[in-house]
Amino acid sequence: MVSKVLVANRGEIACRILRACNEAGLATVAVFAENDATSLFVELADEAVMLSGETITETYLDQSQILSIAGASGADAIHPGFGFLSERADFARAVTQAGIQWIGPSADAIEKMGDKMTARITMRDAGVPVIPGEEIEQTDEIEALAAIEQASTRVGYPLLLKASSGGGGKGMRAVERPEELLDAARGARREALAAFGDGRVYLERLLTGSKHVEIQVLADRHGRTIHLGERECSVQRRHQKVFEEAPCATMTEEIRAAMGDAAVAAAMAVNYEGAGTVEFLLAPNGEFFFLEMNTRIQVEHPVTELVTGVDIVREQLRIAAGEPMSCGELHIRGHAIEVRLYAEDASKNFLPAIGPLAVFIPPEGPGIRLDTGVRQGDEVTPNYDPMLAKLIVWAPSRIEALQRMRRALDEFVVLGTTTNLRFLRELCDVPDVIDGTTDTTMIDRLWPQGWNPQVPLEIEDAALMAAAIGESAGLHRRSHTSPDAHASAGPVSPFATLNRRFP
Amino acid sequence: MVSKVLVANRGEIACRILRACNEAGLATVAVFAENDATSLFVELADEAVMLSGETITETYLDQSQILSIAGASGADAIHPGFGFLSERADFARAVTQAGIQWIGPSADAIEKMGDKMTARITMRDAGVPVIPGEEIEQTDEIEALAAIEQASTRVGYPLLLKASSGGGGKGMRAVERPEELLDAARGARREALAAFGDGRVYLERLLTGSKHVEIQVLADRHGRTIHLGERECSVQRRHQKVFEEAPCATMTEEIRAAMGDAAVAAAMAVNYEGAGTVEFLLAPNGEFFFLEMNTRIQVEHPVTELVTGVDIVREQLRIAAGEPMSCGELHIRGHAIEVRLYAEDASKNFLPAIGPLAVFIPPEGPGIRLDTGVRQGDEVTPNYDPMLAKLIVWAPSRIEALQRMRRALDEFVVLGTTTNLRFLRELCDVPDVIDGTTDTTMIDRLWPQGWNPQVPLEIEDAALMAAAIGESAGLHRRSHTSPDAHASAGPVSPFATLNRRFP
Amino acid sequence: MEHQFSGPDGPIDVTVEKRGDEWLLGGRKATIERDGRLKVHLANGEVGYATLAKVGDHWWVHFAGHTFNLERIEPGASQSGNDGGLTAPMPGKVLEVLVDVGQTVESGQTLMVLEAMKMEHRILAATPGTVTEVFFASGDQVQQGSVLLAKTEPED
Amino acid sequence: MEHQFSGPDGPIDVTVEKRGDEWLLGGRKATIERDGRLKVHLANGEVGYATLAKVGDHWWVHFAGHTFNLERIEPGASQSGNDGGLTAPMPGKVLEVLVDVGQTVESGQTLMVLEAMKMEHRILAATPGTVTEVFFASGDQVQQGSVLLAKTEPED
Repeated sequence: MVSKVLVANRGEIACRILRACNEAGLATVAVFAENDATSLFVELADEAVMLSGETITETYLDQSQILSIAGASGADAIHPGFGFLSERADFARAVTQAGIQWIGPSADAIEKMGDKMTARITMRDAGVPVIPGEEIEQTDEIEALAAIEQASTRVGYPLLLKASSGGGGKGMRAVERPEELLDAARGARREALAAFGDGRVYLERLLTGSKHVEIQVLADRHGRTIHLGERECSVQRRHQKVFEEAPCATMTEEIRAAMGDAAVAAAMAVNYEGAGTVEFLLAPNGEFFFLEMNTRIQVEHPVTELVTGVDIVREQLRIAAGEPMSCGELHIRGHAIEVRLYAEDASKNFLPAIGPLAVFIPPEGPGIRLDTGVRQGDEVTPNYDPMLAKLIVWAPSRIEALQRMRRALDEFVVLGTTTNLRFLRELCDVPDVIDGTTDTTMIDRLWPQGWNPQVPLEIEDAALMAAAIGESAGLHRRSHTSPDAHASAGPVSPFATLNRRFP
Repeated sequence: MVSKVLVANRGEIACRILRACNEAGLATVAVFAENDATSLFVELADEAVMLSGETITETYLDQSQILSIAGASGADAIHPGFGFLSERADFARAVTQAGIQWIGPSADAIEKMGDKMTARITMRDAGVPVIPGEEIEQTDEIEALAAIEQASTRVGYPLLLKASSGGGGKGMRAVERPEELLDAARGARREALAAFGDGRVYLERLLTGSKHVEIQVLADRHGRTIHLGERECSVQRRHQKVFEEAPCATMTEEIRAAMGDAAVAAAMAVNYEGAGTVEFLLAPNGEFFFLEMNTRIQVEHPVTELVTGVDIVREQLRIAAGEPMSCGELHIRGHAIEVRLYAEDASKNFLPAIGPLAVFIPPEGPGIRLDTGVRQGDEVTPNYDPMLAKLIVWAPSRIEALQRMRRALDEFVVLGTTTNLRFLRELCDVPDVIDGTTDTTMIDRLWPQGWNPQVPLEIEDAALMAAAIGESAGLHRRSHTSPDAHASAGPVSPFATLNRRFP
Repeated sequence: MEHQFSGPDGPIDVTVEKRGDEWLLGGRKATIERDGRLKVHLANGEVGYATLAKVGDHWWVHFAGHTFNLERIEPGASQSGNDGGLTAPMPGKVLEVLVDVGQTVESGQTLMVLEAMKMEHRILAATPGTVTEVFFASGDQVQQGSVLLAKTEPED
Repeated sequence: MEHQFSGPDGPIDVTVEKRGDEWLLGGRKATIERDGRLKVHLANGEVGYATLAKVGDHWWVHFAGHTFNLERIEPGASQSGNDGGLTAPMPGKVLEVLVDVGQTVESGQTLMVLEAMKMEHRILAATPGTVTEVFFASGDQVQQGSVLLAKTEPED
């Protein structure tokens, strides 16, 4: 039985989970750092307890503090969301040992999937295809380098070195030629050791032109492990997804069935419970290979919810309460696309931006879902991830979904903080996106010198005119939060070629 | 071919249509009365042309003015939305004769369905069950009354007198006993003559305890006429729907198939084209009877869109352009509920209210759709229908949809104008609504003395405290639109028993 | 700080106290959030957020899913404007104004005629007095609760 | 009315004219809507709505799906604050302030050290001068574009 859920997270995913709990009739507890005291998720919770401490480590990552708040508030379950403590096996174990229901898989499953080499071996044993490559178990530097050198001849070039404890591109090196191998290996090991306290790396053949395709799985305690079809998330910048969709435009029924079976086998191999995602590389020839498993809810889960009609977070709550899942057979309907709205300057290599959300007007109308943790008047600070919102559209077909996304992005107004809105809007017009032939290198391929907005001259001129009228007429819609002029000055103008005189 | 659509409507349905056109790549023209110059729908259109004139008759109902704007702007299609000119056969005919595509059925179909007696006869001939009753063709008062008296003995009591040109309850009388018949008939005829210039009435047996269930149909020029399942709209106040859902909670596959077939037969009997709705009364024993056909898009179309995955407005555009419908076989998934947010005082017999929308914050999160034509800062005036928005939720099951609707209504904040928000919220807790055993008399049955909100004392006290703090601290968030204090004073306090002193 | 709001059975007095950043009333306390919202701690320990807007003399408050419209009574203001029947009972249009500023009127005299919901409504003087202000002219739209005219009250 | 905004290649002068309720610039005209938005008629006959917000000296404008951040140059203001390199190149934290108000500095002298995106950035004086203001202290968070210090410019 679960009756009161502590959400050990913040921002949009905390809002998502708190609303799901509210709808399920469960009481909720939010925990928040002092700089989140006026954030939306704090308002949505029945109770909210402030975490003492300054840094993320002292607040959202402080396991014992969160556990003691759970105990004091009488929470009988903890939902970790994504990021933060969501994939910390030690936390899952401590929560369970405290007699509190962990909303996620067992600590054991998290551990097996968290160590990428163990995951590869487990998957291979379960008959799930992995990228051709070799694990290097040696921890001693000299022994490891020798083993890497030997393995490289069997794996072949180009190849990838990856940290076993890695993630997000850290401890990763692409190696084109044998003579680059040793330097790359030393660098990857050094970086991995520094970042994760574990220098172990493994080798994988480098597969170019592939798609990132992942399968959503759900498993309950009543013997049911199912998959909810795939998402394609090939469009990435700096190893971070920005544009996600379901289904994958080039998917066939055969590949979906095979990939789904592999994902279910992967989950069953670690006695998985709850919601998880098995990530694959899908090569142009239809071959696919296990990449890793995320043992938590994912940022892009809404696209699957929209095409399958399954409320994944609600199912997580059901499964954690020991109930059987409520969803029936897989039935994919229409097409869903998600874009991530980041506070960042896409024209400056996606540099994070901060500032007030002086105006924040999301688009409206049918087929649009917005998952966000912010509202007009909030301040974007450098303390956390710069994702402001996820804009998700659904339509009967992929072409209509893209049309809807264009319309929605055109309607979306965010002022006071630089965002990637225009970058997302232009993505919708990229031929590869229109054709569904995206792969993981698309952004680098399209904009090798970096992206810059294409702004028609007449639009620029109208904007300058508007600003001049605003100044003349005193239309000072200042933000609540930043009365102090110089403290809230945003980043500099995003456009590149302004050198005119009016009229 | 259609390339530029004039939307001859306003408010939320104009926004809905304009966005659909935009997504379909069609150029748009809005027409607006002067008091709508700053309304949202005007902003959403590519072009907007002001209608001269003061009253509704001089603006949104002025056929020749709208036709000449269509001509001048180069619009090659007109979408009438609902209300206004949407069921005027003469307008449909004039549009067609001007060489402009009418987005709707033929003038002939509108006429056949618009005259309720003709519709009854047409339906009976097509094998569609109609409510037992008799048409009275006589127009002369004395002859008509005599015919009514004779017919009444065959129809039986209680019975309903209805105007053949009627709608919205005008010219309608329930008759319980024979001695009331003649007075009621004279009254119904007089009212009908005054309202529609046509005194003809017909008799129907009065079926109590029935549900209002309607079937959405779509028909294209390629020989396909299909139905998209049913909506239940039994919950009505003053003959106006407030709570609509799909599917109907008590529907069986057999009744749906039979009702769907009847609706398709009804549409085919008048060579229907486009989107339409066939309304039925569904008796507790499973018998159903044709009520009328609405030859246009309906307010409550979104619930069908959410459960079937069909974008009905987009299909209207396709059909009008001569393309085949894009939707496949009927597949109903999950449950959708719509509530209509009205500017009205539910505790005063739903008296319309006006005022500024000083604060208008819709709910957010998964499974929520808001169709609206207003935004914060707008003014609600007595010029038009008081519907502010339609809040629609979807969830995998009916119980989850109701839970979501409760959560959404609790999050919705509207200040400055009295709305029926709380009434809608309490509807979600009514046992008949929870059980799905709603019928058309539910609101009158539940609240024979009128509805009043149930406000916990502690909540009332907190509100008074908040107002006092607001005044003390000078938190004057005044609306843009109403600097003038007495002009924007809203209706008086909705609560009934405040007579305390604090502290 | 003391404020008066009008209730159906007469004025309600509300006295809030401020200590530091906290406002107090009975067992409740409240703080003002950055965005102008009010965080209210109820006497039973529960927490909620109130959204406020002031429109004319009315405070609109949304709290815990309920919406309130609280008319504040200006200190020292005469109540006749509200209690003397000189407000519009519903939204509508002014058909006729039958009095001028400065005119002396009898109790029961018709001051103004409104059309609302397709019916005529007569605004009558509850007490004798002198008309001091007429806020609307024939043809104007009025909102429910709008004060239509002001007049002096009889001396006690 | 003339206003100056900073562009990447120097200031841009914009002169708008007002006639009645209409604002004019080139073939464009614009009117201010009730909600503070601007209705803009482009030279090509198309119409759009601009949403505006002023944050500090920056005008943010959303128009036709594009967002602009236009820094207004105060009439008569020295441009050194922006062009002299005394602004934060990205969001970050002040690690060290190496100068005081009134202090004379040489060209190239380090004035402040920032930490941003896990790297150190040194803010250098582009020209010799005297520090007239220091806006942040060690430990403060700064935003991209924030003016960090002000100093006098060399006389011509």
